[in-house]
Amino acid sequence: MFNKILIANRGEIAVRIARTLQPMGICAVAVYSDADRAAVHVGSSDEAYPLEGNSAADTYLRGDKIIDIAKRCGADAIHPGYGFLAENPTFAQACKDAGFVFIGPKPEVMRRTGNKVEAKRTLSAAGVPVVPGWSGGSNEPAARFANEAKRIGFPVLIKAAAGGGGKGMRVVEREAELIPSIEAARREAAAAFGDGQVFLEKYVARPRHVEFQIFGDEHGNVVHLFERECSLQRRHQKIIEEAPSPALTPELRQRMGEAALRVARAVGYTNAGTVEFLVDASSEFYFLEVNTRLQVEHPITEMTLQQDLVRTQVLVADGQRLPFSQEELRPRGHAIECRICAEDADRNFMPATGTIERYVPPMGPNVRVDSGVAEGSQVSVYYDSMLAKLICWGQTREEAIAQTIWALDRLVILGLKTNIAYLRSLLTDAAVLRGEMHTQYVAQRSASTIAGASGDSARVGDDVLMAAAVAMKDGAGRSGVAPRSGEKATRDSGPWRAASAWRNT
Amino acid sequence: MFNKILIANRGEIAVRIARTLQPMGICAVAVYSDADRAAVHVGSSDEAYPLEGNSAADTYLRGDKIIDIAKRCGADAIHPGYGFLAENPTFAQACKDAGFVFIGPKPEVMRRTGNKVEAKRTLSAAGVPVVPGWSGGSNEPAARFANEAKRIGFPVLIKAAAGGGGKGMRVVEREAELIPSIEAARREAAAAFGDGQVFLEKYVARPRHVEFQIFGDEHGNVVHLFERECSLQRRHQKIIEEAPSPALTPELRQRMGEAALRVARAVGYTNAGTVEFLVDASSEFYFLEVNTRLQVEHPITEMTLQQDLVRTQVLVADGQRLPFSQEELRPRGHAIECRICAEDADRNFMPATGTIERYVPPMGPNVRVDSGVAEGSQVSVYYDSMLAKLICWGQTREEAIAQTIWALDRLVILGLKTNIAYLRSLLTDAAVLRGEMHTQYVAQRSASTIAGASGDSARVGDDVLMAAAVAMKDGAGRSGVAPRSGEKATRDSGPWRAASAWRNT
Amino acid sequence: MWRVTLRSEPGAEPVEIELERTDAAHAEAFSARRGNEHLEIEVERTGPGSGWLRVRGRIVPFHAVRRGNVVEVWTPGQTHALEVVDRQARRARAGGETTATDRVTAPMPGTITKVNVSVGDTFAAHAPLIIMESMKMEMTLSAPHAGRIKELRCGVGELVPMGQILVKLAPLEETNAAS
Amino acid sequence: MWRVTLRSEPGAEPVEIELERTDAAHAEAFSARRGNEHLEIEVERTGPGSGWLRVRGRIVPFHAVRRGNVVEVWTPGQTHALEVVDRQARRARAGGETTATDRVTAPMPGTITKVNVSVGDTFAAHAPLIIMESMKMEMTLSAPHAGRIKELRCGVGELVPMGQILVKLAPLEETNAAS
Repeated sequence: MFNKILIANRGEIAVRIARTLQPMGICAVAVYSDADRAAVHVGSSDEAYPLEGNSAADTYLRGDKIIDIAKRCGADAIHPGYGFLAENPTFAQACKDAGFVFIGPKPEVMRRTGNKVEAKRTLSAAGVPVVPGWSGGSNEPAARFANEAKRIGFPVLIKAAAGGGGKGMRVVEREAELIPSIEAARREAAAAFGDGQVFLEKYVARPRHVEFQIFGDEHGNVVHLFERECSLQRRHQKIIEEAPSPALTPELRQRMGEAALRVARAVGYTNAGTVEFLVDASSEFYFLEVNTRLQVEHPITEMTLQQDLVRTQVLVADGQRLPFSQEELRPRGHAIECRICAEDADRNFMPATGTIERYVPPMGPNVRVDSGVAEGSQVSVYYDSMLAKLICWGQTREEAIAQTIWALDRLVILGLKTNIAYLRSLLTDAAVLRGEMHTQYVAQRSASTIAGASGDSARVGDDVLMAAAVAMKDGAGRSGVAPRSGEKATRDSGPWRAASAWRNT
Repeated sequence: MFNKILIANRGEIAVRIARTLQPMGICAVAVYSDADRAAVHVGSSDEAYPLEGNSAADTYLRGDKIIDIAKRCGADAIHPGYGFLAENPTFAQACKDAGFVFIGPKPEVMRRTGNKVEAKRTLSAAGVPVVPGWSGGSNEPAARFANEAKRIGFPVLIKAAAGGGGKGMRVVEREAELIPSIEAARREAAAAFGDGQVFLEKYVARPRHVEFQIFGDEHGNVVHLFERECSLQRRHQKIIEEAPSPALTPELRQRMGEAALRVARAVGYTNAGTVEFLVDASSEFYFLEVNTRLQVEHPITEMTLQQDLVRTQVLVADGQRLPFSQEELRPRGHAIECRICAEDADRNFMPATGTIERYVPPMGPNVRVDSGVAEGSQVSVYYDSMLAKLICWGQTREEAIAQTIWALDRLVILGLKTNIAYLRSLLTDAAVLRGEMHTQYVAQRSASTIAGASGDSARVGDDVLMAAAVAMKDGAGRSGVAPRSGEKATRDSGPWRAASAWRNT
Repeated sequence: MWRVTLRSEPGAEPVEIELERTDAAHAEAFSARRGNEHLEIEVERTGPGSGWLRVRGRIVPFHAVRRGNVVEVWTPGQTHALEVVDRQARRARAGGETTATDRVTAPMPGTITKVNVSVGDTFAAHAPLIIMESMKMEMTLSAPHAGRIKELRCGVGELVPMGQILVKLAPLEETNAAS
Repeated sequence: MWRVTLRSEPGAEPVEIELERTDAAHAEAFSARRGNEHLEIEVERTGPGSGWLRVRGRIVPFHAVRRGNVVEVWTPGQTHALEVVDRQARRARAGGETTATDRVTAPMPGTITKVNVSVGDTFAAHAPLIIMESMKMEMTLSAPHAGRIKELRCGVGELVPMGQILVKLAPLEETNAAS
């Protein structure tokens, strides 16, 4: 078994991975950019080394720096988390070549599935249903795209061949928008993945996004760990996920699970992965892509199965057999994840930056918070706007929703705008309560909501005014807030000092 | 369903009950003594009313005050938690008479099982194995006890007929100690339970304490929710509990489960209860007592079954059917609870009091902390010394132990002595790791440990010295700690101000 | 007695709240007045800016931080930014803000990835002038009206804070008049 | 340069630690000296008395609070109370403490539930003098030696703080000599 694993990531996922490694007796090594020197993922690790620099391209995407640190600190293996280098086969190969175990699928599997165009061809041949589309080469002239888009029929979807997480993805409604959109998508894809290749796909109207967690070991065993419903998305990024999907009948679940296993076997999958499907209004499903990494939303699977997916990743990477068979995996209850992001729901979910002045996560049975921030954390422009994930479990979907609302109502984040109130409003939305979501639902709903999407439009009541008054009274008479990391506030310059509006009469 | 439930308790259990009620849409009403005005259980409630006074006898044991508050605030039901009035049939009857649902078994069932002497007679007749013993009336002359003790054979155990939690319980090794011990036990029992009756029992050497959770509804359904092993005790109080018991074979578990159901049926049990058994070295088991309440250690059952016992209590109290059948209850994995107490393990676990200056509970998947305190909480002499419960889950016993040690290592409590290091030392004890515990194990081990039981005897290393130096350096240059509730520290009197030992050279 | 004036959102009526101690034994039992309404409240503090109110038995936890004249307040399920109204400042601040159509500013902090125009260029309304990226999201900043570039204040690769002026614009009329 | 002297437990050798800044760019990068040993450390603060050290790559989280001349320090899995040694105080504090056999004090805060003796009573060694209760635990306070009650400073029902003198004792010899 490994003695030391380098976690090539940041934020909540780096913290979460360390939490699994440490009780296993494995030393968790963090890496950090200059901006992340005081970040929670550093303080949660056993060892930490600087990457120097700030942009992702200079730090968490620099495989060479990371492998160099792994060598110097004597790590046995590297866990890439999600994003950054997680689905980069060149990095996975470089780890292997340098003598480190890469905790994920083999580079050749990542290549086979990472290029979505190629993956669709292979899997269609293996009998997995796929969405109709067209893909040219890397430098296909834009005009060719226009012809193919007309053939497929508008609206079409432009997607990055190497992509994921909605980056480089665009819906094109009319022919006139096609060329500029392809250019923009190529630019985004090149910046995000180092590969500007894009392809076209038939745009399936109001589809659900349902994905299956898969796991394979090096002894030929492959299982699926059931599905996650991820239809609630904004800007093509998931914001609320749940397991099980309210849309799947036991029969459909069975068929999709089998399709997921067919995908896994067709590409010789090892370690953790996810097979994404679109499910249309008539419950037809289409293979979308394979994500060759741990997903952001893996905790909802963990909660319904009481399995630790990171632990399983480590065991499988160590060459061990999967610790469970398909028959032993029995989901129980219902889990919901909310992605807590620094963003302004009233301004098209624009990312917000700043200092987290107050952070109090909710605690309780069936409430899990995977957090990458703490009081005093700086949220910078350099990285993703997700601060934390709130994962709640209930015996039924209704209980899980009630538990999630309870927890959202008790999650305190002050200092910057967050989507907490927006998430809450989604969980009280009639269509969502009925389980009738699709991937465009958030966008359509925002457009039709008059008074701002944030959900914070509730009138300011007496409780709020009294609390503000009481807090200010305290502030005026007291010593100031606790100094926070990086903030060298002196005693007289604290945020509570200048309470000049108060008069002692 | 209920709209408003009064929680007639304090500390972690009051907080934990509120956390279940709130997502159910039920208003959680707290009550509080003067000392608890700023306590966490008040801040976690939806409504709170003062009991006025400080001692338990003046506050949380005053059924009349509590019923009066329930009337004034319009509660539908009263949840007693554990301890205080939880097993008091007079209070349960008074609730009923005043028109409130008492969330627990019926008063007549509490009476039937609450008197241990009577319960033993009834259940022995019903074919449940019991420990040999003798019980006189309330005012039996002490000399009579001496004769009976000789008949049973020393050592004997003196127990309070109305008791629980080790209060009033004494082991008597020699005849000479018998009379003073009976007097002391009667005094303690009278003070704690308002009933001085005690009885004798054959002292079973090195027994395990294994208990079964039972649940009954008002429709005649009774189930058991498997066992908890509670053999690690100090001063007859459990400090570490686990589920399942490492001592039970599937066959023994089956037989004990059936015996627990026989007990439940014999007394017509409804709502949550626990049937306690002693298991001796040859795996014979004896009925010990029925606890007609939610146990402190109920969360380990919740984690292995993914069931919310408080929720189930509420549903059953509402007259609903049990939401699960015996066949549906399948425990998964292994859970361990550690009771975090303010006490000095080096001084015979003597309770410690003071202010909690720093409190940081560990967070992570499979880690649950049920806490009754926060930073700034005052731990007074008035109530129990338990501050919080740490409950960890793992796929196997080994994983659960590793997870618990990880969490104990990351639980920060400064300001008063706690048993954290002691709990850790128990979880690395060879006998405990082999699962070979009995109820005297902690006492025997303490006696045989030379350099203090606390486990904090580790030499002070460089890390600790550097951390102290760095913290003091900060303190000397900074504004002082955040003011805490109730503590009206001025800016210049903070604990970090008088760092006179530092010289700026 | 303590008094504070708060405004719940820009343009809303300012609300004055007075707190008066009511119980000699409890330092933080107040009678709170808002207009003609009185409310009895008790306060327990758990830290600076944090605690809970007890309002007729109801428990209202709160957390608050203040930055400048904004107090950000959390109560369960709600977060609000209230303006602290300083009477003197209120009187002094008479002049309005100009609705700036003469510039394009950064709507969020981020990196400039493309600049489509140079000083002197003319453009149609809604023309994409600048492309920037923040937290991996690309955003096109378009012209609010037809016009001409007067000044260019950013370059590709530059990291800009929120609100920074990126280009200054002249309306087409002005352009015509000047040329 | 900063300097502090700590003692890890009563009677232990005092340890002097010096911190010297090593990096102009990082306010909290130090060379720490303990005797002849040097250690390079970096500090990140997360709050007053809290943060982590980076010692040759290793991360050591810490929390500390100070009360009087005791600094209580948490690092993962360990909590220690260290004495902060003030040189002047060290020199001044020459006189020893008396090992008090002339009294019985409350070993913990609690309520007196029984007083078995009155002033003037004589008792044997290990005789139960006082019974008290704290957090529902009963505790018998016994005589450290045979003797006579000189003074009784508590009564049944009284709540006493830790360390309070409950009875003052005279040894039996003294009793004999006096009577």
